[in-house]
Amino acid sequence: MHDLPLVVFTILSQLILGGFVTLWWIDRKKTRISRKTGLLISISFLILGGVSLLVSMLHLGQPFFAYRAILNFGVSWLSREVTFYGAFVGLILAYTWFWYKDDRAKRSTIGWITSSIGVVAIFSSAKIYMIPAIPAWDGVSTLFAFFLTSILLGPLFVAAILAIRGEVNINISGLSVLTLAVTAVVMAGYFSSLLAGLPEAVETARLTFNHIFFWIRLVTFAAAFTILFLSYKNSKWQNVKIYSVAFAVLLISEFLGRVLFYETAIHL
Amino acid sequence: MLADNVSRRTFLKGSAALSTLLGLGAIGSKATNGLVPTAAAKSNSQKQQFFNACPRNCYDTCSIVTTVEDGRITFVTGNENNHYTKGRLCVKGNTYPRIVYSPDRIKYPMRQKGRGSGNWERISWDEAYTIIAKKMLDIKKEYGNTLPICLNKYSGNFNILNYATEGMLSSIGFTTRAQGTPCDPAGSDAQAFDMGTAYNNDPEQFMDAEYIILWGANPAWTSAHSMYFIEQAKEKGTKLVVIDPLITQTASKADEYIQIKPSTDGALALGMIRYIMDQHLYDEEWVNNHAIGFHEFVSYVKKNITVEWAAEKTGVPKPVIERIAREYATSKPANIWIGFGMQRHTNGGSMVRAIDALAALTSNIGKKGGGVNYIGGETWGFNYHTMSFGAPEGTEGEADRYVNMNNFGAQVLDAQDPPIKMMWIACRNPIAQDPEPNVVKKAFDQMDLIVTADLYMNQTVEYSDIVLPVTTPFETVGINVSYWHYWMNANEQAIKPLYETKSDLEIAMGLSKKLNELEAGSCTFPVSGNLVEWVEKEFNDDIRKLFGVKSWDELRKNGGTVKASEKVTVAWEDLKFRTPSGKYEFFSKKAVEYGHHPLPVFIEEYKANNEYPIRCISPHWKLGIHSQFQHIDWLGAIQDHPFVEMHPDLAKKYSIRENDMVNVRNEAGYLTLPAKLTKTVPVDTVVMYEGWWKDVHYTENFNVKALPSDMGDYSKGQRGIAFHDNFVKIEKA
Amino acid sequence: MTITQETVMKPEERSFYYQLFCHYYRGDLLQLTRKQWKQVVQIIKEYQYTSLLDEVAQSLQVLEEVTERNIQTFEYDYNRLFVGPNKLLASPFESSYRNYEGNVLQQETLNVRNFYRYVGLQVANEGQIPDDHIQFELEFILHVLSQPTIEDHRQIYKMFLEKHLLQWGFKHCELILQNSQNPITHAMAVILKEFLQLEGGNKDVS
Amino acid sequence: MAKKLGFLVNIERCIGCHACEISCKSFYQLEPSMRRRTVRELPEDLVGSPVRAFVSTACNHCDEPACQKACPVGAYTKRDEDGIVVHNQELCIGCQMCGKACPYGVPQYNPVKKKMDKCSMCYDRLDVGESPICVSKCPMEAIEIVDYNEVQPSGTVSLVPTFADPSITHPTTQFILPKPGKQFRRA
Repeated sequence: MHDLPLVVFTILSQLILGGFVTLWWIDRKKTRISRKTGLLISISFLILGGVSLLVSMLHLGQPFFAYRAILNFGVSWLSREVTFYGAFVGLILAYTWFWYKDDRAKRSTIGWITSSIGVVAIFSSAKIYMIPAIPAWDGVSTLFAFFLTSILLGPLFVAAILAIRGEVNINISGLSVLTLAVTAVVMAGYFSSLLAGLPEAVETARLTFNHIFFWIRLVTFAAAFTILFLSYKNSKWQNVKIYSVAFAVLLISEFLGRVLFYETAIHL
Repeated sequence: MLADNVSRRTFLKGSAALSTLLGLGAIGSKATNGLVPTAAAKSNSQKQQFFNACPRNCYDTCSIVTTVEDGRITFVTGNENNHYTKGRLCVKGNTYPRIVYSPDRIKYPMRQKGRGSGNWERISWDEAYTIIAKKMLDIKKEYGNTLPICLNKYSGNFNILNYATEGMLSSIGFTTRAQGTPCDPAGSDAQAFDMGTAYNNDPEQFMDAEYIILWGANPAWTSAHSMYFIEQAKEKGTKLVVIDPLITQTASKADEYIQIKPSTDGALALGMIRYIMDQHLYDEEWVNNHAIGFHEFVSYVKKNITVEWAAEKTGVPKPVIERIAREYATSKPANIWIGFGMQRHTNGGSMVRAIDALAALTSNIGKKGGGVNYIGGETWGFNYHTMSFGAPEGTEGEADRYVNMNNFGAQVLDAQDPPIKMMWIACRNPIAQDPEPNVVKKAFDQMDLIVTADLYMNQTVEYSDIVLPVTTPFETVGINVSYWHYWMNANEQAIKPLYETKSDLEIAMGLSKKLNELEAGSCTFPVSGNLVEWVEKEFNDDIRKLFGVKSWDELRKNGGTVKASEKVTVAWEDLKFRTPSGKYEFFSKKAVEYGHHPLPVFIEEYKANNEYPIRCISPHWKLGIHSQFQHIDWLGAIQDHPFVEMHPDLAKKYSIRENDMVNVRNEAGYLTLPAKLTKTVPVDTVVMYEGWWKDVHYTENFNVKALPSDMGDYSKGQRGIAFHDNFVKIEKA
Repeated sequence: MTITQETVMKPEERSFYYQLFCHYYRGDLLQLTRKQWKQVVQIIKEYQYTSLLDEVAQSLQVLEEVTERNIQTFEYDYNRLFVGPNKLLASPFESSYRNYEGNVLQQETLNVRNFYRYVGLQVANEGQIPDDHIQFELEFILHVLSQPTIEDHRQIYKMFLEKHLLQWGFKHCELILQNSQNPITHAMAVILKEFLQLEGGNKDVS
Repeated sequence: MAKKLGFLVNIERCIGCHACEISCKSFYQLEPSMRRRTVRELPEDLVGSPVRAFVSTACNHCDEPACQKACPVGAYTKRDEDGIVVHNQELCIGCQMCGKACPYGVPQYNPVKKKMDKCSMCYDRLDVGESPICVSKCPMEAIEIVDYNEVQPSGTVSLVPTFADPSITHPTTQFILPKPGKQFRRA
């Protein structure tokens, strides 16, 4: 699939943002995270960030000239995305440095800036796709979808690692269940608006419903919801396995959803 | 020629051993086949422009300007000096760079071991000439004459110098020739009976017409440059009527489109004539002074034709026939263009005579902007010097023997005393283009030697023993005129011929040389000569006077194109017809001589039978000319597969949906191709476009029978083919 | 297998291969008998690089064991691949691999011509046969290699190889391997491919 | 005042012959799949009774080009003097966002150059007083360049069936729709 690099990049970047904010938030709240674990998570973001940047370049015809992509900052959302996302990953590096230095105050400040820049980066990322030429993309649902992916995957990722490290047992399932519910509502609204929209939008809906990925996504979505709901209700279900499984299932679900996002886009 | 000594010094044992083994010197020693020291300063890298002439079998016969840089073509476009081409080429002409520089051209003379096997070996020109010449001489020895040698050459390249192939074969004695044409014969005979010959007005005069009827013609696809003038005329107020069984691209542009039942055009013309006679809208002075047989014609019409009958026959409502008749008769000048498709019926010639009569009695013939325009040949009066050498002294026999090009396979098989043993094919792809290709293949099987000269691999080359690589127009010299417009175009050599390609004329000279080497005096064709000298020999005083240009060289130096004197551009302006009577002949004794009714009468159309109820029309396709161009990938990117057009209502009857594969079948054969549903074709007819052979194992001719049209033998020697009286059944594949 | 720095050929070995393939593409090997093919293999085997590569060794064995039938169909297959009259299955012209839609005599051809001109050479029938036929490219390299008197002859050799032959040679070999119906054309393509691989050295030339 | 150049495509004249498309391709020596101008078949019931109708389109040189907004490297510029939207292939990094953002899908990815490509209205020809290839090579003279600041031709439309809403990018291309003729079809 031609847009695969973009699928990987958007999912990764959104995961990193959600994860980063989660880490920063927990750390800021004076919850004890050991230096080693903090560093580990922070470095994992850095690695994922690097991977995401490399993958995104695969989408270019001229990857060696990717740096030029910031030239049209004044006009192009893609330029802004590249700039802000680049800054975001750069700031994660600084943030990581202060984990290494174990300087919590500086971490907190830098984390705050990083998070804001990250949010702007993902906002820019969504704006790239909100174009009238592709009716299925041209709406706030794209914005919702991107940030909901962040909120779904990021915190779970961090929770899973924290659980693995056996450090802090944060109850993330409440947030996740809520996000999943919101996602379900957004999806329902999205498809009904597609069906009521331009012929190209209707075609997107038709393609989506006829696509096996859509049904796998629904099933994985329901499975994740069930697991997380049980986890929310029952503290026994708040452990490494559950978080890891839920994360994996949701990652698949989101990935397939994003594949569909690109695959079923019908140009005017 | 490379410094051999240096090479030898450097090559150690392996290289030396290899050279010894191969019996060759070191690489570089073969001057003609390798790198040599630079002869001169780097070739001229400046932009040069040359004039070329599109030589295809096409109304438009364009004048081309070719841009050459570093000895290679970088752009090919129309010549602005030619007011018909107007500096613009059709879509096909725009693909010429690809045609010249495709790596898939036939590059060398080659011999096939086993016809159709695909096992080819490369031979030199000398070997090719030797094989061919020996076979010719053997045949002459065995049969005492050269009649077993058959030439099948037609319209792939109308460069006047290309008649060298005919000339070369005439220079060895009498041979068998594929005679006739699948193109225009019935209509040309009709016009020959009526007026002495087919002669059309300059198409630029569409601009002068008050009223235009395009009768079974689709210039939007087959003559884009004419379509320009028609559209311009329409925009300034000329009414454009299109009569056609199909809503063609041209019909889509008409002010009024009349869908007629196929093969009933004569009935429509006669119905209009009846109305014009009844209403006294005809030119009495004209028919009395410039025509004969009008009274006989009137009595035929009054006795046999009514407008009601015409309406019934043609499917065109009576009020429409009457209105069109009145409009046509009262607009001056009114112009009719009769397309070739209309006469490809068993009653085609007589239908053209009826339309001619319509134009005659309204005195539209001989008028600028008017006319009953079909085809013309007024500008073709060259010397045909390449055909002027005659048989060698002591040749047995009296004349060439003819087989009908339109029933080629069967007639070749039938030919006896002597049988046909060798075939020369040039400018033609008979296995793709002839009706009943399987019979043609059978005829090929009977040959001892089949030689084909062509540019690209095609079905006929696949089935040949020897293939000779030929040049594109850009690699040779020539002169071209049109059977439609009145321009003469020079063709300069713009680039060197690629690989070992040669023009038909060069091949003729080469073969003659070999024949004379093997048997002195066996061929009268010159064995050498400069192409420019050859082309200059085509000019005579009539041509010089007609075009006001002294020579080919003068033509090429002055814009590459020139239009004939205004005098000839209005057909029959002097009303001196070339009939036996010197007048327009409503009543033609010549027609009777050829077995026809003397008058333009209606002949019943060929009808479908119950088993094959659907008419199958195979018109020309916009992205090709016959089997040429359609295999070019630039055009393949626009349309990459053939299809059959059918009306949605017909498709529904057979549960066929868009793009479903459909079997189109009759007694002659079948083919399977995807359906394209369109309301532009009538419900009882399917349409397949002619000339598609790329990537399929059939052509549309697989179910075309060699059914003759009614006329053609007077002016062309043989009757035409009723291509469009082809009936089929269809089924979902 | 991976090619290491050590496997770089001796100059005379390199020249020999250029000579061999130049002959091949000139059609000089079409007339060889079985016995002569054996001899060719013997000559090749004297060089070390063949022993380094399994694939080449296998191909040489194929050449050693060609049958009369193989030799008979060799020319037909060779023509189907490189000569015609059919649509070529493995065009021997550089430009048909590199420019828009595979036309011959395009800008790439002129670039090749400039190389020839630079050392004072040209194709004998320039303008008639595209200068970038593999036969000429091979001959050009052979010439440059054998002329130490040419200024910068190493650089010219390297540049030409990188800018031209290696740019399309592999694709060409691939097409032969895909379409070959004869063991000889197949074996020669394997040997050429491996030879070009070696010429490409450690550089990542695709 | 600056010019506002745009194509005027006369569908009434267009015979769907593809000469514009192929002459452009030949002149610019574009790769096989590349088209700076394309001829498309229109629905056959366009004017009511069935006809064969085609429309030829290239870049619409929009007033508000979506390609320009999408391009991260600023490879697109709209020329001040005449409004031609020019793509600078030197700068292009082949991200293909312009192709997605253009409602007409005009910028095409060139798989050989690995960059985008689109019609430049042959500005270099216009600059020296020659007309664009498609304009000068259409056998029907169905394509023109018009300065829409100078003339406002009557009876033209900016929307033809199957086309994107012009309010998105304000394309400068205008079309002359075919006028329906009379038809007498057999029952």
